[in-house]
Amino acid sequence: MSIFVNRETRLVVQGITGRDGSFHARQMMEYGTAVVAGVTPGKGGQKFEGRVPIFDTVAEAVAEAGANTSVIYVPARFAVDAILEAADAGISLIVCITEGIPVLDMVRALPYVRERGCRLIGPNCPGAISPGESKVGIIPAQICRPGSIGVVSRSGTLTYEIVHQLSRAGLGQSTCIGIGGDPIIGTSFIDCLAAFEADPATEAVVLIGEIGGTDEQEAARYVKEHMTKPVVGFIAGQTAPPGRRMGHAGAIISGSSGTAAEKMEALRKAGIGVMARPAEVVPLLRERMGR
Amino acid sequence: MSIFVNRETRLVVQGITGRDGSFHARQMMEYGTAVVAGVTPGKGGQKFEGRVPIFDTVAEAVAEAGANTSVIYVPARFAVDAILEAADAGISLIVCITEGIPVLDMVRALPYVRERGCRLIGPNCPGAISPGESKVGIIPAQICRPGSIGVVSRSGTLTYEIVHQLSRAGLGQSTCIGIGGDPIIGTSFIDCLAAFEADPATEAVVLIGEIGGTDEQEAARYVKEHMTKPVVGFIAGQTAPPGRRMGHAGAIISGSSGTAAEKMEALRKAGIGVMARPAEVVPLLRERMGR
Amino acid sequence: MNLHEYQARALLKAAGIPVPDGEVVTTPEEAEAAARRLGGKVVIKAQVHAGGRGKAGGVKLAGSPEEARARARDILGMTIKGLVVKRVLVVPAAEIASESYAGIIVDRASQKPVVMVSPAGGIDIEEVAARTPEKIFRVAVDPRYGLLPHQAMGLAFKLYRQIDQVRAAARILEQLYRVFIDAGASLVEINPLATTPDGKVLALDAKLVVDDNELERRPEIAAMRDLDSEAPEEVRAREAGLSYIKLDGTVGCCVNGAGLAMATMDLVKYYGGEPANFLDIGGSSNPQKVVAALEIITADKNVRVILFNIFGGITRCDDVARGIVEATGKTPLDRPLVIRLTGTNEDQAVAILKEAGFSALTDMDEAVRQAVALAKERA
Amino acid sequence: MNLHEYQARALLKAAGIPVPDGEVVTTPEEAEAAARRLGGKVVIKAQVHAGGRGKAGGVKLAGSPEEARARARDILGMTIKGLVVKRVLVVPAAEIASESYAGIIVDRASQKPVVMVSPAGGIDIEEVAARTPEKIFRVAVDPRYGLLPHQAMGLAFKLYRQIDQVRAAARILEQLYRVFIDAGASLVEINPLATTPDGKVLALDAKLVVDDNELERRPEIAAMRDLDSEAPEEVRAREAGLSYIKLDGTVGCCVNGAGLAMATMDLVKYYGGEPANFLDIGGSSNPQKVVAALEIITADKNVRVILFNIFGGITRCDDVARGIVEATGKTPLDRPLVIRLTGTNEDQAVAILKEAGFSALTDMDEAVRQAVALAKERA
Repeated sequence: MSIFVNRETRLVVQGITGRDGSFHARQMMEYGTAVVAGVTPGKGGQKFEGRVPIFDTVAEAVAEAGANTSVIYVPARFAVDAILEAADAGISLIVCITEGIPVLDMVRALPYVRERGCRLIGPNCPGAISPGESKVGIIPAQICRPGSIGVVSRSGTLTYEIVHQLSRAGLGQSTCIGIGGDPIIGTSFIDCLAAFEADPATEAVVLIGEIGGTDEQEAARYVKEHMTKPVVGFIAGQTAPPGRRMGHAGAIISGSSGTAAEKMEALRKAGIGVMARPAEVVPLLRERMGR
Repeated sequence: MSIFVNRETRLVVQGITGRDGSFHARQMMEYGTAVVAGVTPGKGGQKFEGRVPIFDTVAEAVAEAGANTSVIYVPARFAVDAILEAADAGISLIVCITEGIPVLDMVRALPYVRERGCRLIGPNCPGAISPGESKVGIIPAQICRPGSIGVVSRSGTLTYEIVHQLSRAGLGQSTCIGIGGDPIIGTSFIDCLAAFEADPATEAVVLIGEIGGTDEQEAARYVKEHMTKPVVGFIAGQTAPPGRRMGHAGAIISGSSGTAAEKMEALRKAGIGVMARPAEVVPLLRERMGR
Repeated sequence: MNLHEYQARALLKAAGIPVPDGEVVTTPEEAEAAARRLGGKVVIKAQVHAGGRGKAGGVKLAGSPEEARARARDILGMTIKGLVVKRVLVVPAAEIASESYAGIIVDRASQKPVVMVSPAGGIDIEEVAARTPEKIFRVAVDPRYGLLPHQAMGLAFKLYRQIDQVRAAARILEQLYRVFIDAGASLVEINPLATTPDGKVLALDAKLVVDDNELERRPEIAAMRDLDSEAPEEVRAREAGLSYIKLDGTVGCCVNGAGLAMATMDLVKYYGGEPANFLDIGGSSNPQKVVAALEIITADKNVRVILFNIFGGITRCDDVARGIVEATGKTPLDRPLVIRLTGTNEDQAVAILKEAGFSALTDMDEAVRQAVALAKERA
Repeated sequence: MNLHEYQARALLKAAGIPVPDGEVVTTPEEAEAAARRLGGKVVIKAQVHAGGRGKAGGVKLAGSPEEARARARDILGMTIKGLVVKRVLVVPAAEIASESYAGIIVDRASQKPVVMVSPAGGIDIEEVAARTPEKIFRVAVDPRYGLLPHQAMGLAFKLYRQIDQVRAAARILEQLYRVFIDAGASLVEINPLATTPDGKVLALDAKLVVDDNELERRPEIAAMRDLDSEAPEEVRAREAGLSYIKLDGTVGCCVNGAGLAMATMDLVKYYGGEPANFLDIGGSSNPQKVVAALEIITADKNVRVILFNIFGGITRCDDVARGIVEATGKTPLDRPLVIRLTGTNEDQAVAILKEAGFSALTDMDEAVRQAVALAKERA
């Protein structure tokens, strides 16, 4: 089992004929993800890699290929419309990889998506992988292994680093999700924690946060109040200066709020095991899981 | 008993110091409606008629006077903001009397109101009265009597005409509602029919429609599928020419659709007793009610 | 308020929609000059607020400037559905490869703007809707977001396969939505939305109806009102704050409230008469409105009897009575008057009317029956 | 991207918000001339992207044009939080009756723009929020509707009682929201929003931060970027498509991915070192970016050792290796290099590096420990 992406996932790739879209579509197909359709307006009727049908619209991909999940690789200036198109077409999970979408665009787009009963992961995220079942996005599959650890993170490569440590130690993953580095995102830590708590295949969760905002603090409160499964956490940016955007649009300490110290303190207070460095993830998880 | 307005109604009058607002506030107070507050920005702290507190904002009227219902008498160019203000303040029923609001403004305002769990009656309507309990709007109280007939109408004076006939014949009303003559309105015939069906004090319903749109046809379908109580109906505009707006913004036959003939036919097919003229309301109701 | 085709196409053009050049003229000579400037074959189109212009002979092809003058002479001054043609539009006769339809209305059921397209364009869209509804494609727009690019593209793919045409049509739909919103329209149509043999997408005709409630805040649109094209008594009524529509009958009606006004007309018909008009004096009870209403009704020479039907609520019956007395005091009526009033200040009204020599009824049916009988007597 | 005060106030003024006249100048002589044109007392304000200008001596009152020149001379060229003052704003010294605060941010929790006001203006709003949170009033705006008139009025009533001032403040809030949206801002502030003794409401200071992701579609805002006010190496990094922030340590870091870059800095600190910078080469693996990154890091004279930490995913390790070889081939490094790479094409990368005489590690902790040790050796 797993969360959000699984064997039921029937994927449409929006921007399948683009540079990034075609590369990752191939990667996902190789991994075994059911890539049932691609969308590029004007290329409807063609096939991708000789077998995946391309449609002009997501609506057609849903109607004719039965897509239920979408992954978006289109450039930032078209990405919001791609999200809204997927929501209008009845897609239930949208994963938006695209980086560089203006925050005010997302602020307007999110209610539209939610009113249609749709979940958005991202934008500016690496997507999700449920090892052995399905991969939607860009997380390198070779570092993952099937297992029972849920991983949720605001970052990309830092996630890979930690997942890599887990896999090497024999701790496979139920699902690994990157929720994205932007300040306004569709799926929060809490959404993922709740899903992991409800997922019978997940035994413990690794939460990877960073400076900026208060998502980790809210997640900590949620863990304390609602979770029975062990959670361990890491916060990047202990040495980040205030007021500077550390790569991710959302990774910025505003005034005195959003620091790594306050987040680590909030995690600790909620009973979450806090790592001082990524390499501690395995011993800490083993300790918390009692094995 | 009654629907929408009743003894629990605690009314705030938006525009209470205006010409229409002050006149009708007095009328409602005389009738016994619990007018608990008025709103006129800049006049907060004053009293209307020496006893009703005036506030600068609806939020204050809710917080300090416990208002749960609002009636709006402000000019058309301020009316939409007045509606949204009431919805934001947590008012649960808004009655908008104001005429002349652009349709595209209402199209934008309605989702805002509904997302806040609020009901809007109108705009461009005479409001509602539950005789003996509460009056919200401008329906002349002296023509009404307490009783068990529910009346719902798209018009004003035509409603009074029919209510007058009912009262003279001893057929009192549970609630009389004018839903408004505009093409886009907050509360439909169906909303009112459902409420009357659920109201134990209502025994039968009079539906007063007119040319334009398909609200009466949808109401007829609803009556046929969901109502057990007798319903009689009247449609104004049998002699109206196509393509002309008959006073009400919504009263216009578009092409060949929205005629009185097709509406009367739809009512008949649904088993609704159809009057040829207003004076038939009493005998028809008596026949349908079996008394 | 209806705009003329030439006004609507100007708005479309200003929004960036490709519309062929054209000139609106009022004389055959100007039509000739316009045709010369445009070059080649032209079409002369009557500018009146009436459907079915083509069938009525209001649209003609002209092969030369001289012929344009002749055709303009045929059309100018002709009467289409009761309206005299005072202007014609001269446009180049475009070569057409395909004709589609594009339109936007405010849909009462979904309570949203709905954008519609159909590959079956150039003909009456109501007919298409009735006969081949599967040829009409609709998208309900969330007005808080406007017509989204993917929605416009999705509709455009229903019209064309060639991606350049799809993109051109999608752009036109987005621009059309802008016009719809910016003009405060309740309807806008391009019919036909045409393609030319070289693949261009063009708007060849345009229709736009503006929500009257928008006019106050859009003076530039309100200024497009063409008083010439309306019945003068309706113009006067609007200026007096009355809602009036002229009909062909003999019983002049003066009522407070639109619903009651319609019901009164219907009852006239029910009792065998024919209403001469719809007239709603509105909710407020200003005697001046009554005076204006009486002037407008009596100006209609078909009217044989005047029927007042007033249900006093906000409208005060005594105000109406005062208006009647004032109006008839200035100009004595040459036709009988039947007055029904009941409700607010009814007793005072009866007293005022009695003093001036009028009697009043309180029952609507009785009043209508009397009025119809009087109209028949005077036939 | 931060705007200068003078840029932000220009945007506010263009939106109709009352802002006193003012001139931005770069020399004491221009400051004198500006003060003469403005008349009366003036305030000279340093234009730098740093908070706490006032405390740092960057804001001075001048009673005469001559004094304005003297004060401008004091301020121009001074360093505030590491930034040299190159421009000053000269504004009339307004008489102030009250000082409030008005600001708009995108709130991450509600995922909406939030408009905030406080009657406790003129001071650091974060302090107000911490000490007297009840003095801050907030409204979360549905971005699909914008700041509604009643919301603006409701907030304005929290600042003023006099209805004219309430209406003036409400208008300013609505205009400020327009500026916020039109500029693609993530923050806009007026602090203080002042009243004058004769009752006018004025914006006396303005702050505006633009979302970097908005700049591509807002060239007129992007053109306001003041490269002078940024560290030159950060400007170069941005032009090369790198995300770079200079710090004070000795271990230069070159990492792919923002989270991993922060974690690498943290690990340097954990093992007793000090990171010299944040540097994210991004997801794509262009050797040219690596070359640019090395140039920027080595230009920092504090750097004693350079640490690469690459986790290959989309980034291909061999591309990074090629970049390292290319850059060091052109300009041999005068400081030691510690390279950690793992993931996509790791083996090829190790081979490329080996051939060029570099060795590579695969463990992050080990690499950081080595780098810190080297930095200490070279202290």
